[in-house]
Amino acid sequence: MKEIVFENVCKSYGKAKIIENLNLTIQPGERLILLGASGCGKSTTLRLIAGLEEISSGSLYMNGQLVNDVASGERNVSMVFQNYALYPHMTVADNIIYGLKIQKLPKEEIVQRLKSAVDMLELNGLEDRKPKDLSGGQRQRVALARAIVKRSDFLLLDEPLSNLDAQLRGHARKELVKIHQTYHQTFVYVTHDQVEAMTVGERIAVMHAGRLQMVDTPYNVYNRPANVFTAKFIGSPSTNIFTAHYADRSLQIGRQAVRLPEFWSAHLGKNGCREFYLGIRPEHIRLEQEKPDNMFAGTVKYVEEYGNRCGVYFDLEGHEVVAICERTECKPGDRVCFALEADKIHIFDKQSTKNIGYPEVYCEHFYQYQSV
Amino acid sequence: MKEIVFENVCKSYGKAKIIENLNLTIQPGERLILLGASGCGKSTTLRLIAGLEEISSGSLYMNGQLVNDVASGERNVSMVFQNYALYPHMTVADNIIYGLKIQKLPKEEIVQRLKSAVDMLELNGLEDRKPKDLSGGQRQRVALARAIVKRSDFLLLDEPLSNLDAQLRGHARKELVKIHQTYHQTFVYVTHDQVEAMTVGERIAVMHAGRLQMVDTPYNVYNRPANVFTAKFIGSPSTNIFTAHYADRSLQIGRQAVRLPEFWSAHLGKNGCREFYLGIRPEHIRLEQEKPDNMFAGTVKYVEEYGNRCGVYFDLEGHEVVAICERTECKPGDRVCFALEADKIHIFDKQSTKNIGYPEVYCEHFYQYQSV
Amino acid sequence: MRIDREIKWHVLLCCALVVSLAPIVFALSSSFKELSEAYTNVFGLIPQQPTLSNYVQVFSRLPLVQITTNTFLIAVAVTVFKTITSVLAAYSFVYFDFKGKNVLYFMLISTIFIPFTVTMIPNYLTISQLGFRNNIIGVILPQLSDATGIFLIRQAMRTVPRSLIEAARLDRTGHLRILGNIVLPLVKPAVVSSGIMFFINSWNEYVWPVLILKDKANYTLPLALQLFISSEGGTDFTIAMAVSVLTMIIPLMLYIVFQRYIISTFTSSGIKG
Amino acid sequence: MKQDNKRVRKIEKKQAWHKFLTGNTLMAYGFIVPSLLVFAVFMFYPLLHTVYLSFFDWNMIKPVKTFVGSQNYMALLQDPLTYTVMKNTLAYIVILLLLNWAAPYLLAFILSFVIKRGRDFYKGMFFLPSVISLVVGSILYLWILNPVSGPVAIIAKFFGLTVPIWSKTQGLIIVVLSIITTWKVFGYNFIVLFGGITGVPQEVIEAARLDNVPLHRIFFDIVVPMSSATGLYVFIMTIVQGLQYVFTPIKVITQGGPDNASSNAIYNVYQEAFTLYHTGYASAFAIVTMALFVILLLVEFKFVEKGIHYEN
Amino acid sequence: GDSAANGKKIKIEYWHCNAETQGGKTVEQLVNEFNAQSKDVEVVARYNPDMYKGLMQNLQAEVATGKSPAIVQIGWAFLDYFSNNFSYVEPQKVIDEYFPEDKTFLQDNFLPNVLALAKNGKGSQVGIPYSLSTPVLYINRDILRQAGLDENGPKTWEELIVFANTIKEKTGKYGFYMQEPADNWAQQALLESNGARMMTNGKASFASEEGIQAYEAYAAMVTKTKSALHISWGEGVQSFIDGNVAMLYTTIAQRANIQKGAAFDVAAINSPAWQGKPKRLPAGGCFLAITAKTKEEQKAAWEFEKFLYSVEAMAAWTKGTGYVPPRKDVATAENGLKSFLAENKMMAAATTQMDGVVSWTSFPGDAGLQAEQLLLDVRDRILNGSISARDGLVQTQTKINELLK
Ligand SMILES: Nc1ncnc2c1ncn2[C@@H]1O[C@H](COP(=O)(O)OP(=O)(O)OP(=O)(O)O)[C@@H](O)[C@H]1O
Ligand SMILES: Nc1ncnc2c1ncn2[C@@H]1O[C@H](COP(=O)(O)OP(=O)(O)OP(=O)(O)O)[C@@H](O)[C@H]1O
Ligand SMILES: O=P(O)(O)OC[C@H](O)CO
Ligand SMILES: [Mg+2]
Ligand SMILES: [Mg+2]
Repeated sequence: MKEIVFENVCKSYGKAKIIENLNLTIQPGERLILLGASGCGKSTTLRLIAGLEEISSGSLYMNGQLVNDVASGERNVSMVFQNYALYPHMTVADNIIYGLKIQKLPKEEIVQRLKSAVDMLELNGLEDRKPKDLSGGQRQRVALARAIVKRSDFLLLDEPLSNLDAQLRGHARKELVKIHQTYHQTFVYVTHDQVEAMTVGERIAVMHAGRLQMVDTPYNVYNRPANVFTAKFIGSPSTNIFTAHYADRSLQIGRQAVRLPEFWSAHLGKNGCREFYLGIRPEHIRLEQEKPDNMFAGTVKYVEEYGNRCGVYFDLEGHEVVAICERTECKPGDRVCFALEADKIHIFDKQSTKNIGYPEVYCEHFYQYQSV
Repeated sequence: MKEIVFENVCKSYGKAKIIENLNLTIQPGERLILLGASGCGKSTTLRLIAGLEEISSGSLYMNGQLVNDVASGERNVSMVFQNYALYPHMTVADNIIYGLKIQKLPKEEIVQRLKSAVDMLELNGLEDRKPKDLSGGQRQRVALARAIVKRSDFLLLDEPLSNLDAQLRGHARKELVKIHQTYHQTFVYVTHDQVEAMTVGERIAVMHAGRLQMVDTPYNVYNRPANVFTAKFIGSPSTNIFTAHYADRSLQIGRQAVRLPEFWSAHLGKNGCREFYLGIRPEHIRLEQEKPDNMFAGTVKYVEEYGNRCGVYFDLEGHEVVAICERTECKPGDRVCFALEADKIHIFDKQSTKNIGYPEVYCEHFYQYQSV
Repeated sequence: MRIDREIKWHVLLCCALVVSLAPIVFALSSSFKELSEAYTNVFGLIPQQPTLSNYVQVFSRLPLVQITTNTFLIAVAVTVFKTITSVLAAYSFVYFDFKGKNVLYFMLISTIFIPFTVTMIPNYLTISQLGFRNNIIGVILPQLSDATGIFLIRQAMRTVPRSLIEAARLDRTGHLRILGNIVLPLVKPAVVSSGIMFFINSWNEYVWPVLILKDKANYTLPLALQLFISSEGGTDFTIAMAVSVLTMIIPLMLYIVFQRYIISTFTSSGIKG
Repeated sequence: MKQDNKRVRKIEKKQAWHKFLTGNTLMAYGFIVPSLLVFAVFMFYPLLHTVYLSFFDWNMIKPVKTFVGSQNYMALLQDPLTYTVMKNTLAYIVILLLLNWAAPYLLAFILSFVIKRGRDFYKGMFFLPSVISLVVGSILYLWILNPVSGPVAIIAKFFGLTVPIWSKTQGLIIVVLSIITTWKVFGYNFIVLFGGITGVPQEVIEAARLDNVPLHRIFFDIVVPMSSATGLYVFIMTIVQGLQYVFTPIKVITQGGPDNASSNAIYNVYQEAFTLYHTGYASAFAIVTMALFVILLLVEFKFVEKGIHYEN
Repeated sequence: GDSAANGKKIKIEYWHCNAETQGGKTVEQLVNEFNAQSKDVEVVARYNPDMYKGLMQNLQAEVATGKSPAIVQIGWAFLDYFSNNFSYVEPQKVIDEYFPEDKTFLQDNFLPNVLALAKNGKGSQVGIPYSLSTPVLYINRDILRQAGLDENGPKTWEELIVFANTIKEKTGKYGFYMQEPADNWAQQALLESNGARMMTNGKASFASEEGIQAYEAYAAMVTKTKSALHISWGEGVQSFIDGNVAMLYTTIAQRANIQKGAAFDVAAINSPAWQGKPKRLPAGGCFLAITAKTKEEQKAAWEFEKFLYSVEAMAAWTKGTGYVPPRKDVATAENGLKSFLAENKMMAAATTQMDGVVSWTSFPGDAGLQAEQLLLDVRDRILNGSISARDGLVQTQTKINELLK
């Protein structure tokens, strides 16, 4: 139940194809995160589920039923619109409970749900305001409250917390998960916040230019990216990707080479890889000052301070590489070195940009690798 | 020049005081970040600078001139509105260049600025669309582009990147800093993103419920929070704050006590602190499994996975405390310990919740501590 | 202060106001003058010898209460009917899709262009056949076919942000409730101004009632006014002004009573929030 | 190509709403039927009747109607009076558009975005005259504007000016009758336009303010396009209703004179039908007038609508 | 009839256009009196705004539905159009058929020339004259005195022109205004008194030398010496009453209005003549026509008419409206107007010029109304100075004669 199945779904506006051949099954009661660059079709996907846009071709099933032609109102969906879509003429409270009134819920029930949503989203005291008298974040919370109180089978959230401060966002996130645990709705959640994606999502679907790139657990999306796009897209700063060569059991970047462990060599040899993209996350590069053997070396270009951490940007054979450190004494011009951590590197095919996979030793983690 | 000075500025809507007695000097050409909880008055502050709201009392100076009664158009300000405020009937390109046309810039100049803004914000190909045919993030970028091309003395940005994905956001952030370095505008920047605040901001102003809490460098705001609010507000997860006691040169939490270094004891003794709030950031708690002496110990409640890091929530004498680790093997129920790192703790007065300051040893870092 | 920048506008607006309100004041003051004073003391706002005789005469000659009631009933009936049907039709034209929609709309809107003289005689025959001559129903009926309200309200409905309708649709809101709860509040300015127009036009309608109404007891106020205007006998200006004041007074009073509501309707800015 | 793309996009966008829109055809008709009924009886039927009559020579009471084919239409085309009347009509339209569309549009703009104080006061006051009937207005203005002895003439005399005898002056008469009509129509149009303008989000205006956009550009570049749905309505109504409204002052003050200098299409139909009893001819004239307007409307549908900012 | 036998009164409608300022009250009073004394007839008076033209419009619509009132007031200008297009019964026919005792009522009580006013081109007595008016000259004696003129006013048009010019010179005020409603009634008096005829043998003939000269003289006052005012009727009367115009040439029906409004020494005098020529003054006002269809209604209609034409009713009518009684004896009878006329000097201006009354030209045929309209149009052009009186009249005469063919 409460399952959503996309079968070869396409959506175009005129000639522009927005969603191309989407095949995706959203499990009943799961929390699926939609991730993707701005304009890639996330909101459109939600609108297709909600029935606010018509599918150009393909089939969409919800609850096992073909819903291509089912009206929005009958899909039992609630949605937080990216631009809120609050009713400007209604007060906050009326905005929130309007849907419930339509459902003709008993008064007490409505009052109680309103209260709990208002409490949860810290909207107390604003109940009688009109949307135009609210701050941006307050409006967003009203939109969220309106979606939550309905307790529909499907909850579609389009960047529902983007205008909230970190504290409130953390709080709301937790509450959303709690709600989910109580009502087991199917969540489809668009966010640009990685922490949100990781904490709220049970699975993450990564989209790019209307095409699904990868659907998997947060862990795998992060640690076993299916392709270069996913690797680069998830995490900030972005995964370092550079062209590398395999030769002589060594991995070569420019004129520097580092010997690979046996299983990697075997794996690369088996796959016949000679030139490929190497991916390493910034947080997986441990910089050191002195250079022992078997390390790559570069020159620091600049350092970015993130408060609790900092990013060291250095030049490695013409590639700009960034490493994240807890605290560093590096200055521009310093020489830094790092070793390859064998379980933290990713190799992508040069043509298809797909992940060629990992040596078997790492595959226990890699339980459900699924490329699309 | 390009300086902004708030002198006892108040702003109320009807009876509600939104901004209370704001005193703040924004240096010419600096990048100031406005941080604060949703609804605390950030947008209102920007709107006061822009001249879109009238100041209820107090004086606002820009460029050394009292501007309380100067019309918006004459303040040489551009602004990214939180809800974009795009002209719905104009194309993307027209939206961006409308202000320039008004300034009667030469055609070529306009074309060139449009092109560079479009390139910078990756809006290519969308120039002829109307806003309603854009995705949320695209709209936001148009709003940003519109503000940038004007190259005004003052650039006010109200959560300008909130709807962008992490990659694009990182990119835009850098470009904004570049623009700033070229034109030395005065930036006032509202954001909820800590990384953005830290990387873009030269100083950060923290607001709470209409009152300024602290204005200082990102480093100090993060490492030397002026009060409990600031400490808790900056950083996610939030700084752990718990009531602690000082006695016997030891710091006591519940029944556990840990001996303090001499300079802390002296400092606390000097300030006559007996009961106070202790603040420690989650990322400054290094968990260990075995318990040597002089450590606090707790029991793991649950673990949150953030992709590249994880948060361990444990119980310490009835307080829920969270620690951030790179990677952990902790499971709920495990026992964990941590030591106090003397330069990473903060002591706040129980009454005023203000930071009592640090022992002199740390004061070199603490060059410009400024509480408001 | 900011008000200084506004002051020139205020001066301008006040001048315009004086010009536009002067005739009303003039009418009011003349209605309390003797005819000869009206001629000689044109400018006197306050009559030198104020008199109620004009009003006395009007009241003694006409069943004014009856006449006012008639006018009011007609105007209210017309307003209510037209407002409701216009809202419904406009909604249908905007939010439904059906065969012949555009043609139908075009046909309805085209009727705005029909000079009223075209429909006068055929409608008179129709009303006679229906037996509504000399009857206020006969005055009401033909006034009901008026597409201006549909036009205005449809235009307004077309500017209601689509996302609001979408939000409502997700809630399984039926059309009637979308209309009542979402669309109507948002197009209130258009609906109210249509209603006002319906009322005022019907209140002042003259050509048609002249044709239909014969008995003084059935008269409407504009007809009563005609009783005091005659090219040959001359118009008794002060009495005409007294009747004029009487015809204005109810709409004016209604307007003043509902002004706050009407104005606030037009102030609920930020529809598109 | 681009055009094509746009159209397709539009169609697709429409499709998205299709189900929502078509699900309830019965309801759709149900909503329209009440209007349609009265229209059928009191508008369409008389209209057809008029079309029919336009092919006859008849005076409404003669027992026999003489079928004359298109003769009325031919006569109308040959009558120089037709062209005078049409020219006058055009003049009325231009003046009325200035006074009753452009001016209230500006005022509505000034009241919503330029001044902050006294808005409600002005709104209430400017609206006032529109509750008053034009018959009353005409009588009043005939007195007030009497070029020999009216208050205006007296004031003018004070400044050493003489008021032209407008009621007998070609050209001027159209202006004065339009002004009288304006006195009534202005306030109403103003309120409607004001309603339209309040739909323009404050932020958008603020954005323009920040750009130091001069007021007139804010008006033309932003407010007018964004309130164009209402603007269009008032535009058309100013033309159509304006001409019908002017009828009253024409009838009360000039009866079309001097020498037809103040007659317009609507009045001329009336004159032909009810003063001269040329029922057939009047019908033909009415049909032609209407046809001209309908062509105008078609043009509007075809071209102007594209520039209008609608959400739906 | 039957209805009388049933004790029910037969109801008939009387359509008039007498506004409250123009005898409306008297209509009501007369109708009430009649209803009170009549056993079998009840009259309902219906007011029609916008004068005889407005009444005509309403009648048109009424007849189109197949109904009609019993008695209607028909303006003289509509005599021809009415008799051609509506069905009516000649009063004598009704009398002959149902009221033999009244056989000579018309003969006995009306002057033939007055009765003839209501005869159409074909010689049918369409109705009986009811309201009779003639144009008179109202003068502002204060201004005349101020200009050093004879305060009794001009006797001839030639004098009037001199008066007007003098007034213009001496006082700066306008000397003269001749009414300009949507008819040519006053202009007809001007032309025909100079020997012109609006119509001769069914053809327009006003553009004779006499006609042209008269019009030229009038136009010269407006366009050359600017001593006369060219303005709409209402404005002109207003300007006279508030003392900006010295002499006003208009209908006697305006008497009450002028008397009530004028705050100066006002008088009404006979219509001027042209030097040495007889006056020809068109009769204004209306006649009553019987449009009742059924016998009962026709009978009832006559009963009511007979009442209206009684001396007392006629006197009341004159008192209420200022119209001159069309019936003999009323002016002199004790129960008539004797005392009223003695008191009301202004009224005398009209009653003493009845010998000059002629019928108001109503162009025949379907195009008659249009012909009248053409005359109106040319009046504006001549007085505007955009065409000479000669050219204007000649062209218009040609056009009208085309139409009348
Ligand atoms: N017109 C108004 N009337 C009353 N209160 C208002 C009005 N506009 C804003 N407020 C209140 O003022 C406070 C500050 O609003 P502001 O928009 O400055 O918040 P903010 O800091 O920008 O918040 P956010 O991060 O949510 O955008 C909010 O609590 C809001 O509810
Ligand atoms: N009406 C339209 N006509 C043409 N293209 C459109 C229309 N609406 C949206 N698009 C395009 O479709 C693409 C997908 O839009 P969508 O709103 O789904 O993006 P998104 O993934 O939600 O982006 P964001 O994160 O910026 O909100 C965008 O490139 C957008 O420009
Ligand atoms: O005397 P009256 O009242 O019939 O008026 C004669 C006028 O010229 C008619 O317009
Ligand atoms: Mg989106
Ligand atoms: Mg804000």
